[in-house]
Order: sequence, then C-alpha cells, then structure tokens
Amino acid sequence: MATRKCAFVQAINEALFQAMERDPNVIVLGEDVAGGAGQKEDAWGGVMGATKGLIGRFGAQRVIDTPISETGLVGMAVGAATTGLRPVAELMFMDFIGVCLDQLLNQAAKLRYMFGGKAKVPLVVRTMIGAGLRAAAQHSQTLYPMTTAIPGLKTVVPSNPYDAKGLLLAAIADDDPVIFCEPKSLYTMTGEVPEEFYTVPLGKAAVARAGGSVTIVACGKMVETSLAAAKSLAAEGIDAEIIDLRSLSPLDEDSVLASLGKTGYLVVVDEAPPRCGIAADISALAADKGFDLLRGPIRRVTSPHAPVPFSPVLEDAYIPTPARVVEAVHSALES
Amino acid sequence: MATRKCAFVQAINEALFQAMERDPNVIVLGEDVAGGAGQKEDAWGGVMGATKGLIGRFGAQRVIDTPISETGLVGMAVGAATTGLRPVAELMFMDFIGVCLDQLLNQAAKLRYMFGGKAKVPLVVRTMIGAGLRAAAQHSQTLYPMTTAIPGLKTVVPSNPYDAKGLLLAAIADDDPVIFCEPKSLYTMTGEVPEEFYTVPLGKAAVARAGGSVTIVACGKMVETSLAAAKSLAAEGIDAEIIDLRSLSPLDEDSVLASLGKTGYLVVVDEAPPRCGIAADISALAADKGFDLLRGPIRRVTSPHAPVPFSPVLEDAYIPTPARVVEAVHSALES
Amino acid sequence: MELSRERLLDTYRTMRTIRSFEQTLNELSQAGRVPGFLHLYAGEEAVAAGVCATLGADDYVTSTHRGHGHSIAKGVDLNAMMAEIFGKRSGVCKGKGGSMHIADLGKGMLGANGIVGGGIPLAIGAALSAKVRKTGSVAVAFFGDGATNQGAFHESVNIASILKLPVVFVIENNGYGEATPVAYHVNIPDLAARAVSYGIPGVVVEGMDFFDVFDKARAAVERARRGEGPTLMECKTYRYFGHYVGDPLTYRTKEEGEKVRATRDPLDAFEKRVVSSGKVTTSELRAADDQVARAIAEAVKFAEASPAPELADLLTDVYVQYSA
Amino acid sequence: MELSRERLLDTYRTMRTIRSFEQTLNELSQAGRVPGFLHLYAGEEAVAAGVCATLGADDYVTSTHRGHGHSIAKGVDLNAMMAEIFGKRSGVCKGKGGSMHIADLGKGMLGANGIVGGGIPLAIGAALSAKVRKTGSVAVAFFGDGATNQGAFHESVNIASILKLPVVFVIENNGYGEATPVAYHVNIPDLAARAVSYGIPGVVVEGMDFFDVFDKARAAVERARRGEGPTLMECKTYRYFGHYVGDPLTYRTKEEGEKVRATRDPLDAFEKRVVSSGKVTTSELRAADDQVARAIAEAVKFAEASPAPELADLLTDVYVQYSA
Ligand SMILES: Cc1ncc(C[n+]2csc(CCOP(=O)(O)OP(=O)(O)O)c2C)c(N)n1
Ligand SMILES: Cc1ncc(C[n+]2csc(CCOP(=O)(O)OP(=O)(O)O)c2C)c(N)n1
Ligand SMILES: [Mg+2]
Ligand SMILES: [Mg+2]
Repeated sequence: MATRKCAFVQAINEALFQAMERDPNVIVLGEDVAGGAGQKEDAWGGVMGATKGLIGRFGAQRVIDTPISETGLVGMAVGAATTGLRPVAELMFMDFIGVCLDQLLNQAAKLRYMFGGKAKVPLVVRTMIGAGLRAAAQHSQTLYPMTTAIPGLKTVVPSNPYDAKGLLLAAIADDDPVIFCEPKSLYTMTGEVPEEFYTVPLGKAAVARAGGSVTIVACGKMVETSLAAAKSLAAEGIDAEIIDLRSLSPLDEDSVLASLGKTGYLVVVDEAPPRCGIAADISALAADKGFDLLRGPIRRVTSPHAPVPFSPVLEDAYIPTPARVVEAVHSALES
Repeated sequence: MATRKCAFVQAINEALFQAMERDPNVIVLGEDVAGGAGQKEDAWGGVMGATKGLIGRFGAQRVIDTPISETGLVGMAVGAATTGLRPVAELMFMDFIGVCLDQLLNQAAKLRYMFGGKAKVPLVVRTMIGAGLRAAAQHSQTLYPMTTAIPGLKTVVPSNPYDAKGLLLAAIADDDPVIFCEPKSLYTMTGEVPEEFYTVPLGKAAVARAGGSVTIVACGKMVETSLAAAKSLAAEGIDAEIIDLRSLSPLDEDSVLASLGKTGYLVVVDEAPPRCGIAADISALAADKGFDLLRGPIRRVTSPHAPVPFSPVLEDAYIPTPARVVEAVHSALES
Repeated sequence: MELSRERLLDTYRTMRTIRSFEQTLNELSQAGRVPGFLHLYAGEEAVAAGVCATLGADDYVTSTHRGHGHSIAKGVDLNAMMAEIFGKRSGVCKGKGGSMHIADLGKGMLGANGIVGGGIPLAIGAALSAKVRKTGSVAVAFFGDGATNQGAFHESVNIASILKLPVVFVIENNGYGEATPVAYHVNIPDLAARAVSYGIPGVVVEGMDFFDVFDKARAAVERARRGEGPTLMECKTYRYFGHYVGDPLTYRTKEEGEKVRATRDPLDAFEKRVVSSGKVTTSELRAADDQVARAIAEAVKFAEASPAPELADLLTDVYVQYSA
Repeated sequence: MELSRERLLDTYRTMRTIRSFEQTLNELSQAGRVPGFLHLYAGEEAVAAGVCATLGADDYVTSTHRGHGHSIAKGVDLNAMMAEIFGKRSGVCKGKGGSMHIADLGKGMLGANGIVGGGIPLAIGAALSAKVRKTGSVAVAFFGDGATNQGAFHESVNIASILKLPVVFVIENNGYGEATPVAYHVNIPDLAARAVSYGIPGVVVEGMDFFDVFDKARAAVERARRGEGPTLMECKTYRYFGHYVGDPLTYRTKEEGEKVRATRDPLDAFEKRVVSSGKVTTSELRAADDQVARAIAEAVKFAEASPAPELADLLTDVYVQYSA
C-alpha cells in the first residue's frame, strides 16, 4: 500500500471520507461537523477540522450540523443506526457525555439484548479525550473507563495515525456501537498512513515495543509516554515490552498475558484517575489469570484522584510522565 | 441506645426525619418524594415509601416534588448545596443517572476544585441500585463504579438497616457530594436499629465476619451473599473473613490490606459487571500494595458483561450467588 | 366516517384487545402469576389505535414503559407479547426484555422504553433514516405528559423541526406522571402549546375519541410524509389503572376515574358512534369481543405453556460480534 | 434616565472594563502569553452590565464559557480574574479553573461553566436556596442562544416556573452557537417565545442597549423578588470576536460585524445617550477610559508577576474532607 506521512487528525478525516464513499448509509452528524457555512469550502469541519471537507463532498443530507443537543443528536444516531443507517456521531469532548449518557448506557448498549437480538446498532461515536491543552476540568477528561464498563458498547482508543484510520474504518464497519476515543493531544502527531482503505481489527492489542524485562500496558497518548520511558529504561539495561491495548472493549487479554508470561513484571499506565479505571482493570486481569506469571507487584501510573487543573504547571504534574513510568518500573522490579 | 427491629427502608426514612429535624437547611427533593397528594397523610412518599410522612411533617417548602426532570432536579440540588442548603435529592433508580450525569460529573464533583476551594457542595443523592426485582435492563443496574471513578464525589453503599441509617446521617452531615446507593432488594431486610441519631463514618469498612482462611470483599447486597457463602465454607472448615466496604469512595484500603495480611487469599464479590468495576479496583489495590501478602490469585465474582435480563431464570443466573462465591474461594485457595 | 366497515371492526378489535390484554394482566399480576412491574394502558386505547391506524407496516413507532397498547396497535403478535411479559423464551424478545422492553422491528415497533423520554430521540433517528434513505416512512414517538419535562423531549423536537424530519410527536396526557398531576408539573393548560418553541403545529386532541385522534394523526402523518416536518399532538386521555399494578391510587379520587369511565370511555364512545352510523352492528361488536377474549386466553395459555429461557441465553445478544 | 450620574459612570466603567479586558486578552492570547482557550465577551457588554446593575451583592449569577463579562459586572476583582486566566496562584480560583471556570461565591458569582447549559440548573438551585432560606436573593442564569437547545434549559425553566422560584433566565442571543447561525439551530424568530412552554413572561430585549436591558431586567428581578416566579429574557446581541480566540470566522461576513460595530455598539450607544442627556460629559467618560486602561494594565502586570501554583495544590480542594 502507498503510504505517506499524515497527521492523526487527517487520518481520521481520511477514514471518514473513505467510509462515506464506500457506503451511502454512512452519515456524519454533530455540532459544526459541517461548520455553519453550509456547502462552502472553508466551512469549519468540526472544531478541530476532523470532518473538514465532508460537507463539500457529501452534502448536507449526509453531513449534518446539529444544535447543541447531545441527547438529541446521539439518540438520533442510535435510532438511525437501528433503522438502516451507519451514523458516525461526534460528541465533541468526551467530557460532554454527561448530557447524553442515557442514550448510550440504556439505549445503544442495551437495545439488542433487551430485544432478544432483533436489533443491531452500527453506531460510532467519535469523541476527544485527554488533558494537555490547558482546557481545564470540563474539557480534558479521560472517561473511557465509563464506557468500557458498559456491556453492549465497544470502546476503542488509537495511539497513532495509522491505527486511528484503520480502527475508525473498522469501527464504522462494525455492527455494534463503538465509542471511538481520540486523544486530542495526538491530533498533530504524524506517522505513516496508507492512502488506501484498510482496517485494524477491534479487540486486538499491538506490541508497541518488544522487550523482555517488564510489561508496560497503555493506550492512547500513554503509549507515547511509555515509549519515552522505555527509551530511558533501555539506557539502564531494562528492556520494556509495551502493549498498546487499542481496544479497551473487547479487551485482548491474551496479548497482555502473553507479554506478562515473557517478563513477569507489570506496570499499567493510564491517563484516567485511578479508581475503577483501565489500570485497575488490567491489574485485576493479571492478578487473576496471570497470577502465576507475576514475579512482583503490579504498579499503576495514573492521574491522581482529582479533576484536571487548569494551570499549566499543575496540568503537567497531573498527566503521567515518562519519569513516573520509569519510577514505577523500578519499583515493580525492585520489590 | 434503644434499638429495635426495623426494615432497611424504614431506617432510611428515619434518618431523613432526624436529619430534617436537626437542621432546617436539610431539604428533600425528587419525583414523588412527597407523592402527588400534597400534605395528605397517605401521600406516596416515594415509589418505595422511603420518604413517606416527610411532607406531612415538614411541608412542601422542604419536601419538594419535582417534574420528571433529573438534570433539572439534581442540578437544582447542586446549586442549592453551593448556596447554603443541604439537599437530599432522590434519583429514583441509579439507572437514570444517564439523563443527569453532567450535573454530578462536571458540576457537583468539580465546583470546589475548579473554584480553588471556595465552594462546598454538601449534597446527597439517594438512589436505588441492583437487580433481583424482575425490573429488567434499565431498572436493575449496579452503577456505583461510575461515581466511584469520579474524583470529587463520594460513594456509599450500605448493606443493612443499621448502616443505612448511620451512613445516610453521616452523608447528610458531610460537606462533600455523596452518592448514596440503596440496594433495592434489601429494602425489606430487617435488623436492629437504634432509635436515636447516630452516624456511621464514611470511608470506614466493617468486618462483617471475622475469619482467617480467606478474605472476601463485598458491599451492599453482596455482603449477604458472601455471608451465606461463608456459612457453607465454614461447614467445610474454611473460615472466611468478610469485609463490607460500606464506602467505595473514600475507600478503606487499610481494612482490606489488614484482612489480606491475616488470610493471604482474596476473593472480591460485586454485583456490577466485571470491567472497570469495584472488583477490579480492589484486585488492583491488593496486587499492588498487598502483593507480598498474596498467596494465590485474586478471584472475582461479578455479574457477566451483559445487561440485566428480565426473565427470572436469567436474572437469577445473572446475579452472583453464594454458590459462585464458594466456588471462587475454592479456586482461590486451590491454585 | 369514511372508514370502511372492515377497518372500523379492525379498529374496534384493536381497542378491545388492548383493553382485555390489560385487564387480564392486571388480574394475573395481582395473582402473582406474572413477574415484574406492569404499567397498563387501559383507558388510553383510542390514542394508540387512532394513531397507528394512520400508519403503514414500514412506519416506525417508539413507545414508553406503558407500551402494550402501542405494540398491539402496531400489530405485534399477541402470543409473543404475552410470552415476553411472562419471561418466556417464546417471547418477542426471548424473555430478555419483559413488559417494559417489548419491541418488534419487523413491525416497525422500536421498543417500549423504561426511561421516561428515552424513546423520543430514537424516533427522530428513525425519521432521519427514512429521510436519508428516502424510504417514505414516517416515525411516531409516543410519550406521556410527564415526559414532556425531560430534556430529551425538548432537544428532539427542536432537531426534528430544523431538519424537517418525518416524525409525529404524540403526547399521551393522562393527567398524571406517576402520582403527580399534570397541573402541578407544568404551568400551562395545554402541552400542545410547547410546539411554539419549535415553530411547528401543536394540536390538542380528544384522546378518548378514536375519530378525533385518527383525523388529526392522519393530517400530521401526511404532513410528515410530504416532507413538511413534525407535528406535536397532545391527546387528552386517562389511565384506568394505577401508575403500576399495585399503585394504591391515593392521589386521585375514585369518583374521578368512575366519571371518566362513565362519560368518556373510548370503547363505549366508539361503539355508540359506529353503531349509530349504521355501519357496524352491536352483534358484530359482541362477536369481536368474543374473538378477542379467545385470542387473549390463547395468548395466556401459550405464555404459560412456553419454556423459560435457557441459561446460555444470558450471554447471547449482547453484541453482534465480540472478539478480536 | 433615572440613574444617577455616579451610577451611569459606574456602568460605563463596567462596560469599558469588559471591552478592554477582552481586547487585551485577545492580544495576549494571540501573542501566546496566555494558556488555554478563551471565549471573549466583547460586543455583549450591555447585557452583563444591564442585568447586573439590577442586582445586589447577595444576588447570584451563573455564567458560561463566555463568562468574563458577567464576572466583571458582578464585581469580581480584576487582578484576581486576570491572574486566574494566566493560571497563577493569586488567581480567583488559585489557577485551577482558568477562564472557563472563574467563580467568586463571595460576590454571588457561581461560576463560568464549560458545559453549554450547565449553569442553568445551578441558578435555579441558588433561587431555591433563597426561597427556602427566605433570604430575598434572586438568581440570574446567563446563557447563549445555542444553550436554549439543551435539555438542561428546558427542565430548569419548567421547574422554576412551577415552583415560582426567584430567578431570571437571560438568553444572550449573539446570533451564533460556535459557527452555527441561530436561524439554523432553531425554527422561530424569537427565542423569548419559548417562555410560552412554561407559562412565564418572555421578553425580547435590544441587548446592545444598556437601558433596554436594565429596564427589562429590573422588572424581571422585581417580579422574581416578589415571589411571582421567573422571566425569560432574550437579549439580541453580537460577539465581536470569533467563538474562541483563533476562530477563522469563516461563517460570517466581515461586513456583518463591521455594520454591528458601526451602528449598534453598546458603548457608543450608551455614550451618545448619556452625553446628550447632559448627565455625564465626554471628558468624564474619557477619564473613565484612562482609569480602566490603567486598571487592566495593572491586572496584567499583577498576573504576570504572580507565582505559579505549587505542586501541592494539585491535590487540595478536591474534597472538604476525604478520609475515614
Ligand atoms: C428518566 C426517568 N425518570 C423517572 C422514571 C420513573 N418513572 C417511570 S414512569 C414515570 C411517570 C411517567 O409519566 P408520564 O410521562 O406522564 O407517563 P404515564 O406513566 O402517565 O403514561 C416515572 C417518573 C423513569 N422511568 N425514567
Ligand atoms: C454540552 C456542551 N456541548 C458542546 C459544547 C461545545 N461548545 C462550547 S461553546 C459552544 C457554543 C455555545 O453557543 P451559545 O450558547 O450560543 O453561546 P455563545 O458561545 O454564542 O456565547 C459549544 C457548542 C460544550 N461546551 N458543552
Ligand atoms: Mg402521564
Ligand atoms: Mg450564541
């Protein structure tokens, strides 16, 4: 496949174009996804430009600006998905899930089960996550543990442009509702991305770095953080293996356990706060099915049990850093 | 203190009476908390009667029926708490949190932090949780992992009438927002309850059964389930210690670790589905700070990763049973 | 009265079926023969029957916790409904949903819903689907007076208006949300007036009169199908039983209910009208009653005789596919 | 014009302060000297100033992402605001909130809010508190045209109406929600018409005219204080800058903005009116301009010179108390 350097946000954009080209039932909807100026070439295309150009190519029937009504727009997408469309709804920031959670928790996630398998809900909700942009407590949260916990939903978190495109195309092709979390601080990250259509399967983790000394499990932005930590660790002769989960639900338990089988030590790095999060979830998996493989305690590197602060100095201290990952690895290996 | 047998729901009711008697700033609001008939003695007092009689005693100024508008009513309670009242809002079923989450996630939980400590939010949200009443997927969920995960909120789950009254009084006296989860299948459970005002401190677990062979951690309805399991286990000579968490946030880590120090084995029982739940959370704690105490894998007994089914045979298979707890203990001890 | 004799009889059968279905369930539930909570539709038959009589098989409806009437009017199989309410594997949702989640997508019935207001966004989604896929279908959202105070109502109607979606919003104003009277929970006499907020027609309907419902629903459905956007219909109606089976009904007088039954009963009114029109005879209606009674008895027998779900069913239907 | 010379000068100073504050921030932000996203209030000064001029220190306001104007009009300290926006420890929220979360409960300012519509329920809560505790205070909720499509708006206004809460709902209709014009996102000419849904007065206000805002807000506040319940005010206004600093403004023409500035500018209109009334002289206003300029420069200096938060601040203020 022909690849070229491409930013994360462009990879998202390209996936949307290709999905819409292939299937007339794919539609995009959300606040300013067209962007106020109708058909005009310079329409916003989303607050960060992720949907830029779609309105010009596919028109207002399939690229739908909505009012600021997340319950209405997400619920409309659920209803549309149940009746023949494959909507990609944009929930601008995942922090806003609080104004529309019911349509995900009690409708999208449960219709199929409650209806005895007679419905399917091929819905994707794209949404931005994570801190680092000085956007403060209501625009910086990492809330995917909430959707991971909900049976009936799938939750996906890409960590690089290649996966962003391939996972989004897989999510759109998937017949179940998928919460697609885009770490906003990665939007400008560049990487090799094939021009063609391709998918990265949901529910399959990736080995972001192979190694034998310790397993580091992460997703999204924290993969980059872990890779930076692994670099320092390598300098001290500690060879970390990094598992990039990519999908939180379904979870690729085998990949986590296989790596643990190689290394015997586990550190889980996650940007969400510690309680009932992914770090706890992976720890529990390892302490149950992987107990016999464990040679030391499982350390977690997470944000603190606190809201995201505004001030840059505080925000930088809030988000897990490579230094904290290194420290956790030392602590895991030493005990 | 003079105690007498009292049902769980009466203990709740008595706590509300006593809190309202002591402090004129305590108000109760929610859907049909008075119950449509105004001052009349036979007003509903909530769908399950938990607020029965309050309207007759305290009047419509302090016992406020609201429209079916959870965002409005919970948000109103948050605003009232920030400006001098101590509201006890009823969110009838925790399943309905999806229509009002924002007011908890982004307002109640964060105002104090975002405002640099200048606000306090002495709010209690009472809400029913759990399966067993053939109420199906949208009226049976155990969603406290969601609020436990949110920094700024406290989450409490009583397992018996004594704790229900004492924890509720403590929650109302507390200056932070507390999500008070009432297992609806325990409403008819009776137990000794003092007539007087008393509090059970938030953030303190209880030893529901002392034992030395294995630690079982549970909360709410699952304490009863675990006690039943312990009874069978005792017959085989396995002496389980049961830790009733009571508060999920703040979490009494010390009690969990202390028990683990005695037994070396851990089983966590929870009614919520497995992913990113309390069972995972407690496992992670033990696999980190308690790793050296662990003598075997940590087993979790939870509901499956599925919505709650309606049919009685399926619902009974959905909820963790004493038999499944026994099995998990065997498996933990055997490996 | 332009409806044919056959359609009038069909309509009567629909309304009678709803009434008998609910009366039967009320007894079965009080006798402990049905699990779970039931919200009965008796008294409101003319709304479901009147609206659904204007719809085709390809049109959609979304429903509420009080959804049996909508399902019956939309043609969901009685046996499968009853078995569902009994929690049996032969139920329309394999016993996984129960009374509050009856759905049959093949009939355009997108589900009862346990979340007040929860079905309204789904209805505009079905309407959007019809519009984008150009199927010509229309969606109807049924919901109560209480539900009009949910944010989901407000957001959905506004979106439908600005996108001119083919949808009809039907408020079933039965005077109460649980124990709370509508005069307490809103400050306006007619909920139809809320249409003003969205720039769409708002219509007050005598919800106990099948013909008034039918006429106004037809106009609204036709308007939607022409691509002119949504209508908000407020059907003034009444529920005969309590909010749920077991409700002590302390919040309304016995006289209030008796008066409605005596003066506004939708089946009586219908009977009087069609018999006096000469199109249908009393004995035809009595024959229909018998037919319905047999069908309901049959459904109960079917439900009771049906096997429970199998334990493996617990884990199916969560996803279409859930693995790597 | 019944306001005294002093109050008119105060008002002018408030509006000029808002204008200068926002112009200064626009420059600082574009120069990269301020972290984060900024939503500027310039152009809408008459709304905040007009409404808050009718409030006392014990009255409450809730605000939005575009909240600087409300804070200034409610009397929050400029230095502390500026330091907050810079993320400094001397900020009114210790640097933890930033532009989108400025609050000062001592001044009755219950917070800017990053969630569209999120502040409206808080306002009715403050009003409930005033009512139950009989303090005589009134609460005002400020929010945008776009926010009127949030469920939180609908639920809150309805509750306030039925409980007759002392609250005033102020829509700042600046023509756009982000890039979306109001004519797209609703299907009615005046958002004030939504008052019909709640049985409360709805008032259209020329939001660029301080005096129209003041008069109508006063009536609404007095009504609330008398215990007669809420009012919905729609102030037609305009934002001079983009949705946020950095917005390419592709969705509106340059001419549109220029025309509003030339013909409806709230500061110009105010100046013309008060000068021609003879109560205030042009030179007094120019002196006020200088005073304001100095205060803003001072605030920037204060903010820049202030120390950053300390790392320990990261974990404080999450709870009042969090342990067993
Ligand atoms: C979001 C939500 N809030 C509360 C409830 C509990 N509840 C179930 S039915 C009902 C009353 C609904 O009233 P209305 O909409 O008028 O419908 P009706 O029951 O009268 O048909 C309430 C409050 C719920 N199911 N969902
Ligand atoms: C619930 C929610 N949805 C979306 C957003 C993103 N957002 C921030 S401001 C804004 C536009 C608000 O428009 P309006 O209410 O008219 O206020 P204005 O910005 O014009 O002052 C949007 C969509 C948000 N912050 N919160
Ligand atoms: Mg009703
Ligand atoms: Mg606006």
